Amino acid sequence: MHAEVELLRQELEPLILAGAPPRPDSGAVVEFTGTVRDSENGTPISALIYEAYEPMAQRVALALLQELAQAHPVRAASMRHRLGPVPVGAAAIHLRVESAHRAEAFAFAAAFMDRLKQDVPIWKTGSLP
Amino acid sequence: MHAEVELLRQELEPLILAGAPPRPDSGAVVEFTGTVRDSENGTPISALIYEAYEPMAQRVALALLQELAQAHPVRAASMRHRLGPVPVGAAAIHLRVESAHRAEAFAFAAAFMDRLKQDVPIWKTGSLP
Amino acid sequence: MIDFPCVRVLYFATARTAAGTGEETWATTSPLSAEAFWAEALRRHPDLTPHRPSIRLARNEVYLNPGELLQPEDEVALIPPVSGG
Amino acid sequence: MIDFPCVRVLYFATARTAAGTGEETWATTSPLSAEAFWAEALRRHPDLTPHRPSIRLARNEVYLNPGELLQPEDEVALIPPVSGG
Repeated sequence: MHAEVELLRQELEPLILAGAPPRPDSGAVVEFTGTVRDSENGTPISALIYEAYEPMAQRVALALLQELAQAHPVRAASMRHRLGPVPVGAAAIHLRVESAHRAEAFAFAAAFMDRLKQDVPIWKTGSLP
Repeated sequence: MHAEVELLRQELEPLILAGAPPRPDSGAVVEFTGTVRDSENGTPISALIYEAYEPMAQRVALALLQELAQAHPVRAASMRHRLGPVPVGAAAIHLRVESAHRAEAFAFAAAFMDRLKQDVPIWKTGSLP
Repeated sequence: MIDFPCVRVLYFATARTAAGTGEETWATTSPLSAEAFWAEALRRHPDLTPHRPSIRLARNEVYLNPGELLQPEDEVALIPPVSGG
Repeated sequence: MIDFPCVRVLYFATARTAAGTGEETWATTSPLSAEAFWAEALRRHPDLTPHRPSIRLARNEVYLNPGELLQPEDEVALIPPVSGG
């Protein structure tokens, strides 16, 4: 399993790059993009601010990708998370999972997002009006 | 719910277009891309050939998007399927689902792919060596 | 030339291969049950016989409901198991 | 100047706000239990008290196991509930 984690302080690469051609033995690519909504708890915002304990976030996210590949065999999985201010409509996170068949990729992607939100030390620490 | 279905005899648009900015009240985008693998039943191939009963495939796929939005409320869902020969590594299908939160988008996308493979009159009718 | 009402019959995928054609028109003046439709289809194309259990019929782009009749001027399609995506 | 071994303590998110700092070093020559660690953290930063039940400790970038000791020269982080993605 090929696994990659990147934490970036800039716009996440356009999906055309994230969506690089899959391996020839992969038939399914599931991508999840989490974008910043225009309100937080009912208040309009222009951006969310994300912070991370970067080396631990890298380590935990990578371990999680490897762990989930035991239960849901996939060929490759990569996660990018943006840090600092992320404007409304922009991607805060992008996950891409490749597998031979679609069921594993869907199950892996949904499980990864659940676990990310429990274990990976990344926080929304504020917003801009 | 905004729903779109397209059947095309050309390369599916790069994901950067498919991945157009989501609506500002959508926080989750799930995309599924089904690509042609390099073998079919153990035999190496260079392309798969897809055929459709086009007006019915359009109609059934659109009705399916609308039906699934009852069970899994999402803001927008679009499906593109390529017809004719589709080379190895290229996308045969691309599905994009936007919702406020991720659970609905994941559930919608997985359910749509299951139902597509039961009900939408599109067939793999052969392959190229 | 007399202008008969016709059922337009479409064959897809393995049904097209077995029938040796993608499209036919059958002149008819009365409604057809699914059973009567199949009797005529198998008379014309005996090679369809082994496919019949897996083929669904569609009438005017909608899967046929049990008991529903095919009307003259309908478009009827033979839908083998689909395999898109 | 004497070179003491130090625990490096990192405060994140709400823990940083409550502590009023992101990082400290505590000189210590002996291992610390999680309880001893918390006693010292709350002595230095009483505003952390309401957050304690929801904060997990990490030792050298790995969540601390129950009963595990913090060693001099470890990096210890206070991890409030995460909210990435």
